[in-house]
Amino acid sequence: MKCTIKAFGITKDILGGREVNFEMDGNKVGDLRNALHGRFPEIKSLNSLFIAVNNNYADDSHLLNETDEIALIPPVSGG
Amino acid sequence: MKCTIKAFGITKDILGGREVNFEMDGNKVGDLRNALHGRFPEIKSLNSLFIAVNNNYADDSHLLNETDEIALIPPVSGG
Amino acid sequence: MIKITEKAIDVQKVIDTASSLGAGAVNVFIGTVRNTAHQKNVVWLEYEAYEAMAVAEIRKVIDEAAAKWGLLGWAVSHRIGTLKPGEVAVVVAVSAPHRKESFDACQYIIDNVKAKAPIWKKEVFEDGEEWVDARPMATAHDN
Amino acid sequence: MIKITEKAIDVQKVIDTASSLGAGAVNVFIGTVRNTAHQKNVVWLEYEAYEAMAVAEIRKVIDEAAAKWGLLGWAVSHRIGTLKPGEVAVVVAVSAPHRKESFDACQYIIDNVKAKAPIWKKEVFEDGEEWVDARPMATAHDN
Repeated sequence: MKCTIKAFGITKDILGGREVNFEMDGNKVGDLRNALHGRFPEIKSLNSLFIAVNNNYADDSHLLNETDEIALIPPVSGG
Repeated sequence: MKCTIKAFGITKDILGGREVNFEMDGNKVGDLRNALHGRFPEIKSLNSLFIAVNNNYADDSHLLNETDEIALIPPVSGG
Repeated sequence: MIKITEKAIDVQKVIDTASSLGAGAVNVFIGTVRNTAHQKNVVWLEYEAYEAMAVAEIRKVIDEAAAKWGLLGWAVSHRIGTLKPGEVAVVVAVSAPHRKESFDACQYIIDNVKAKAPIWKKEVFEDGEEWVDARPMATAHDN
Repeated sequence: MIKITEKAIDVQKVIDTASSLGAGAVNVFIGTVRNTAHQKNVVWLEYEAYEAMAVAEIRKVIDEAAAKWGLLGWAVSHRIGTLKPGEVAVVVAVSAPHRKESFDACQYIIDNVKAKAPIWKKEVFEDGEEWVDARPMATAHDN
């Protein structure tokens, strides 16, 4: 499927932009995670990577739609 | 011995003033406590009564001098 | 800074006094006058302090906390006199390198200031008045 | 009030928003930018947020705390953009009838906001920059 990914913090630097169009096999959050690892291996060096769908943290089994707002959440460090 | 006692909070009401001259038998804090209980029985109804000498809490065995600053400390309720 | 004052407390000033460039965390406790006690409306409160001893007792508490939690800054201000509901009675502010220390130190200070500093308050209701916690019959309460 | 803002935070305003006439206790946590990290001088910090989700996550944390500790008022303000040492990055203020609840709730909120809200900071040193806590090699630290 095709999707647009918002990238924040260090993932913005790794993906090379705040919003990136991305095409992948499968339609689950886990499929997206695998595709990202393949195309941007540096992501594997992060302490963690959560994926948010429509402003909520989503687990790898979550099904994606093309209209979903998808965001990469590297380790947070607010405060 | 003779002493001047500062009284705060409810003890100011019980003794009838902020500073009271007092004469008693003995020269220890415990003697003062007993003398106060005799002359102002209402003090016995308090949750607690500490006696401070020169700005420090003093126990009943503490020896008093006529020049000491003596204060009655009923239950505190700051804050 | 330790201050016993009849004037309204400037909270921001207490915070600024406690702040430090090396600190990442500031914790502030503000004790305010509630509008009810014992299910009755509080009209006003009268605070009085044995000032010299109050300052000395608060200083002991702060010295203990500063040593235990490595505080980088601190300030305590306590109001006396007549206070209406909503007014600020006490402010404790501390700064520390990390937030856990700032919370623990601030709580230690206010707990011990309330337990040890010779300061008293009288609650004035529409139908009477009462020195807080002075006698066993008064309902235990706390802020 | 939950606010993510590029403007300097007015701490007194956050406190006022959290205050309540029925509350006897207000606790405030202020996170400030430290002037050093990893034994190096911090020149400035860059904060960014996924704003809509950050507000939603902070709201969940506050709802949990408000229910658990019976909060009477609360406010959270988090700054984004460029911050210099000494500047205020985050303020959490809560009011409760009693002081223990105010401390526990405020600490719960800041701990969980820091753990869950999608907000990131990059430390800019004289000789480089680094997204905080992003990679395992970075020294663990916290405020």
